[in-house]
Amino acid sequence: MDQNTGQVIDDDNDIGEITGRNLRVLEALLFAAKEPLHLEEAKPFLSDGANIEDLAAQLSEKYKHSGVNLVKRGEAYAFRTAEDLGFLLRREETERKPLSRAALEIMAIIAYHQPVTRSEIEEVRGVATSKGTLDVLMEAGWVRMRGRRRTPGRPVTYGTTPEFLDHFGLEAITDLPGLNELKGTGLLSANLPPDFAVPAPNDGDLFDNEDPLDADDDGDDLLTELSQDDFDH
Amino acid sequence: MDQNTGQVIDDDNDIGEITGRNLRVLEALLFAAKEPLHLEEAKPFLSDGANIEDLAAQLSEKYKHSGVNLVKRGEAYAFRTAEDLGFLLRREETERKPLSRAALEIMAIIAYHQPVTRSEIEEVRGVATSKGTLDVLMEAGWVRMRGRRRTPGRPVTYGTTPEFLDHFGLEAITDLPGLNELKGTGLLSANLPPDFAVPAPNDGDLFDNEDPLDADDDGDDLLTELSQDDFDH
Amino acid sequence: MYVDVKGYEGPLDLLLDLARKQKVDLANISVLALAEQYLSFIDTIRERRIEVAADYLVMAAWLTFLKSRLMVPHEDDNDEPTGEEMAALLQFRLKRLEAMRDAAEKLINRPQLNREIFARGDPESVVTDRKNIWEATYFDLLRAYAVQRERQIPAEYAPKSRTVWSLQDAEDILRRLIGEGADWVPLHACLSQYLDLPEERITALASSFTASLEMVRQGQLELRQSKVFGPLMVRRKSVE
Repeated sequence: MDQNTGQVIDDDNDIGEITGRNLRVLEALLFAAKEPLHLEEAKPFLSDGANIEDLAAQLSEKYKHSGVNLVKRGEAYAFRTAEDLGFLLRREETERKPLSRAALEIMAIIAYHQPVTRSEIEEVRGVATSKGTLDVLMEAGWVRMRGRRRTPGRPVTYGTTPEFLDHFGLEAITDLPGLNELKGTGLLSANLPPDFAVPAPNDGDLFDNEDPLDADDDGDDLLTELSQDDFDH
Repeated sequence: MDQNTGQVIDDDNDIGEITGRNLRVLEALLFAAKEPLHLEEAKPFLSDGANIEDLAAQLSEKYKHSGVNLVKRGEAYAFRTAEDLGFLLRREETERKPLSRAALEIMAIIAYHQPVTRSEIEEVRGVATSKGTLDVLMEAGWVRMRGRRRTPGRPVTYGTTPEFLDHFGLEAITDLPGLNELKGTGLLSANLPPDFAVPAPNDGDLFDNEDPLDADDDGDDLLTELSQDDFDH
Repeated sequence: MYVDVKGYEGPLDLLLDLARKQKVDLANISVLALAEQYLSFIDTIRERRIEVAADYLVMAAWLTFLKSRLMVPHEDDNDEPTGEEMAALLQFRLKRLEAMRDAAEKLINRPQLNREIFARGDPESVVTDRKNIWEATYFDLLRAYAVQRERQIPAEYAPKSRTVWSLQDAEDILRRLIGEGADWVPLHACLSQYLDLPEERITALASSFTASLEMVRQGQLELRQSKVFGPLMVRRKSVE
């Protein structure tokens, strides 16, 4: 018992013992509680006139460096795993999935045509691009929002990431095969219109017509946001 | 951190720090869990070559005088509110109906005589055992079918579960109250007259004369099944 | 005695209750007296026409036998247990049942989980993050690019059509070139004006050769080659 009461400065040994016991009871109550405990609820279990706030403060101090901490949640207290050990409570489950054809196509266009806006992707593909597919590519870590094009509507520009290069084994984005190489490997047919061109991809600095993204820019379409606003008022 | 590492005598400060971290990790894992934790489960989160048994012993020591204690339950460890606070914290269980006298008696016979067959239980009590009473005990999670005795009729053998230990606050089945006295008086023998070698209850591995249960064995009496079969044809 | 037999959990339970009423340690109990009490108890309830379960009657028979063995020792019979052995057996069973009852009592009076002892009330569960690892090869990527770029090439674009001599064209040209002459002429010589055009060279050679074979078959031409890879000579077949 002396370990606990040792922390309490009391002239009277009895009072020290009572405080020690109160601490143990409060500790047990907090541990067993199904939800954060209001100190009031502990009162019936403690000695008369116990300073509950002070007991809670002492317990907080006792657990400060432990694997679990006593934390305040609103007006109540609860034991919780120390924040720096939060990883113990998280498991990662990974699943391997092939990228869908649509995602692959969008990925390829972004790679070659970057910086490219969503509507430019749609122009090349001829079909609408779902936000979900772009999200998958961003979740995969291969596509990033680069900035916003300095044109009406200020659309987001997309580009590839270093992880993209890493995954596809490219040293630089310029290693992507050009028109003649694509023809040479038979991926593009030899008979293409004379004006058919494959752009030289660039994943570097912002272009002159691109603005950087603000830190809190979540990439939402500005026009959509605007109309949402209009709708609300 | 010094609070934790202070208990550890280490020349090297680094080793002290690693031990301190291991202690916090184990503490957090044990605190977060409701069910007793096998130390093996903590292994992936500790530093390589950590002495888990030693860490558990250090944690037990740290919490010895707290309102919450680290207790051993079979092969696992769990934090539980201190036993001596039981009179204060006591709540009547609402979920579970109190056990009937017969069920209680059967549970005790299974605990002290395990592995034990139904006919051996009946031999001790001098009366038939209803299947329902065994079911109640199995539903409570305290009794399990262990296997089948390698004797004619291949009767099911019963034993206790890890939950039984946890529920009745036993470190091991050998901590059953009054066990040594009973062994001394030879009253744990299922056979008559009393054996010279007094058996001890065992809730662990199968005995030599026990076969494991098949995955789909529902514990039905084989003789009963046979007569049921006969009846069908 | 007005005890309902239904209050007991079997004959052993009844015997234990009777023994306890002797208020002595089970080790010092008078088994003979106990047997007599049991038998008279069973008699009483049978007189009252209460049905008695079979195991009570089996026990009664066994106790009657025990009683007779205790009172009249059978020394000659070695296979049968002696009265003393039977009494010891009964005592053992009673003691064992009582011991199990005591054990059950001790067990249930221990501090129990969720009654006096508590586990963490609000356990922190492990959260599983599901993460996809997307798979795509470099070739998939390039093919996806090429396929959709080609898909978008405007439909009205028509690639330059190659000059192709049909067999009929070749036959007409051949007939005109050879004319009425009956002399052997190398095939490539009479085609020389076409063979200089790179886009027509292959089709001119292939089609006129095939046409010449057809014309030979129809008896209009004769073909001759004097050595392997030598010039192919051609002349109009003279009409008989």
